Amino acid sequence: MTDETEQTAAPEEKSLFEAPPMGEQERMVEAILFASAEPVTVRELNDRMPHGADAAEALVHLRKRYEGRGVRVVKVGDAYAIRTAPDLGFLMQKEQVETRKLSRAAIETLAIIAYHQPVTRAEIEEIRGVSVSRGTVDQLLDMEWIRFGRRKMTPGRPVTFVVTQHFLDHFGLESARDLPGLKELRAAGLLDNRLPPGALPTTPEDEDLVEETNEGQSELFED
Amino acid sequence: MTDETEQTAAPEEKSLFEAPPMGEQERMVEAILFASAEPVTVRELNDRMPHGADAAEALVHLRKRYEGRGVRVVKVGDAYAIRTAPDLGFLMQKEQVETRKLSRAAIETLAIIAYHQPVTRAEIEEIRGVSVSRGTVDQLLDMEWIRFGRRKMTPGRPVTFVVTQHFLDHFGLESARDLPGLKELRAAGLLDNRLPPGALPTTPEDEDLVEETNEGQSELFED
Amino acid sequence: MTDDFIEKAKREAVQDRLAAEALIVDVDGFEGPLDLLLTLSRTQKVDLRKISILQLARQYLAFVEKAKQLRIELAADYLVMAAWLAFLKSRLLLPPDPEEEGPSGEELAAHLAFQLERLQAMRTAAARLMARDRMGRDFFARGIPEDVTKTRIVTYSATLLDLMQGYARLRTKDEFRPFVMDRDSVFTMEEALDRMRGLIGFAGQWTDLTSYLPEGWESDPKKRRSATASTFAAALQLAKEGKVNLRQDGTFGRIELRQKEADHD
Repeated sequence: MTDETEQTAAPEEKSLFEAPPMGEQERMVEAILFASAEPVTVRELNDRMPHGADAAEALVHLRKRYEGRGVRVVKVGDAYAIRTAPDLGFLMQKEQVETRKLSRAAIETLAIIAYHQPVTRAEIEEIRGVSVSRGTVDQLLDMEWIRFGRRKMTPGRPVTFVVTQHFLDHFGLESARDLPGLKELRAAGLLDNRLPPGALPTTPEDEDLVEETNEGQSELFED
Repeated sequence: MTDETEQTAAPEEKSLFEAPPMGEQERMVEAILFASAEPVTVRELNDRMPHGADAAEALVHLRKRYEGRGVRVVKVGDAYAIRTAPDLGFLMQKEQVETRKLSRAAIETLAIIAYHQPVTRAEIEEIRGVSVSRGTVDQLLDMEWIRFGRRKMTPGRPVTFVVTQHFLDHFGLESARDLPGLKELRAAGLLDNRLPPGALPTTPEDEDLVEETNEGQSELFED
Repeated sequence: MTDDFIEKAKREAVQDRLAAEALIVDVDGFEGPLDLLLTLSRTQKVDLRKISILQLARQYLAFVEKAKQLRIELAADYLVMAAWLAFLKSRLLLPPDPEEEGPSGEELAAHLAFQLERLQAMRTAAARLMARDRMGRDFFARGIPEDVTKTRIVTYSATLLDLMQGYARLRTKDEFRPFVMDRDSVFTMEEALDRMRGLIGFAGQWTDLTSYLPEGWESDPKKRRSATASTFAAALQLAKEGKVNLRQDGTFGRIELRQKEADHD
């Protein structure tokens, strides 16, 4: 993606119709990211910068500039934000926010959603072996760590859950692909949607379910 | 106080008891200023940084580092904060364009001005049968669809209104003369009631546009 | 040495018993039967992939048995799991019956092992996730965000059609009085009064009020209703003015009207 950007940037820079020099663009991206507590998408950056600016390229420069500094440019989903370097957290006692203590059920449910997304409530229950209480899901929704995803194309068209950009931001993840141990779990087949043997002969719906899950995952995890 | 700090900092750095290297101190100041919800004093910085650190000196380095960048370290009272560079303030504004339908009063007023220009407020009121609110005229002036024309050579020398080039551009008209007359409006099905013959002009009073001292107008309004 | 061994065995038995009781006391703390199974499986001290499901089933059933002895109420799903494990146990112990349909005991056991491994994997993943550097604890967002000031630019739009219709509306309003409702079938009191005043001079005799309805208003029910109401109101008005007398021979009877002067005749 970076290569692409650079390739397209070069001719654009030549035509240099209105776009400010790259150094200026970098300053602009810097100012916008500093000003915002929330991650800002490349699209939004381009929208706010003068016509012809290439926020993606400016970001590459800016990220490099902040390497090893007290704050860094981090990628959150398809957006960017400036965050303090994690090794300096000890200086920030004053800023530390008391995060709500999450129940074990909530933490497990969150992990299942993150690793299996998009995932239905029934699938969460199947994995945990207990019913998911409404409060647990509500709490995660309330914290904006999960949101509703697309409905599954299975009978009843159940809603699915996926994690949010806020979740990625909170846990310092560039994308859901960067979840710790994701590859190993997938390689071990532990993220497969394996149905109980013989419980039901594999009906077309079930095949759909499996396919859907894979699709959803590939969308989320494979660029 | 700064002097004092510097004086004590030197020997302390030599003793290299705990104080981190200046580069590290700069990172710390950077992170604290970034994350803090309020400007931070030097004293507070020192309190939060490891023993032996010299926030004042670190600040000098940091301020220099941000010179010419998209954000700068500024002094606010006796405290410090990171702020957007003043020349980039325009990036912190987002323009939201909202399109609204012009009110009926405004449309009618505009129509009268277009068909009868140059026209006085009293004349507009006579045609509309209601008084014209200041806001309506201001809005049309503000939109640059109408402007003041020459004063009428009648008692009181009232100001007149005419439509602008901008108006013509917006409505795709070459001139106000191109506005369809009532006959044409009826032919186009825009008027469905019968019209008493001769009661109304069939074309806009466009001659007036050229000649401001006009008979057509007096005929229309002064009877 | 033998004594030691026995001592040790005793001690372990006691420990096991205590552990089992602790499990039972904690039963509320378990997140369902699968969680309990996972906890029990740890006592086997082997990799989850090498777990003996048969042994696990025995442990679970023993646990449920113990709970019964202690008269602890177990939630239904624990009992369902117990029943299923009892079935699984028999499947695993008995030689496979070729007649029997459905999955083999091994298949069922393998799936249970998979479920346990998956749950364990999710727990580990959850722990790793929560142990990450987290925003608001280890790293921080901007403390003084500079809000983007949103300047709202309102543009008003109007089409040429709006303009022309607006003008047409104005220039023709004298003719069609757009705010007057459709009065095709309304005979106003003023109209009735006008009409009555003209006719009253001829009302020397008692005449039925309905005969005063204007021509063309008698048949259409809507028109008739309106004309009757206004004519009646006009008659009352005329009576008030002392111009006519009215009479009615009974409730809902005919209303008759006569010119007042006729009285004196």
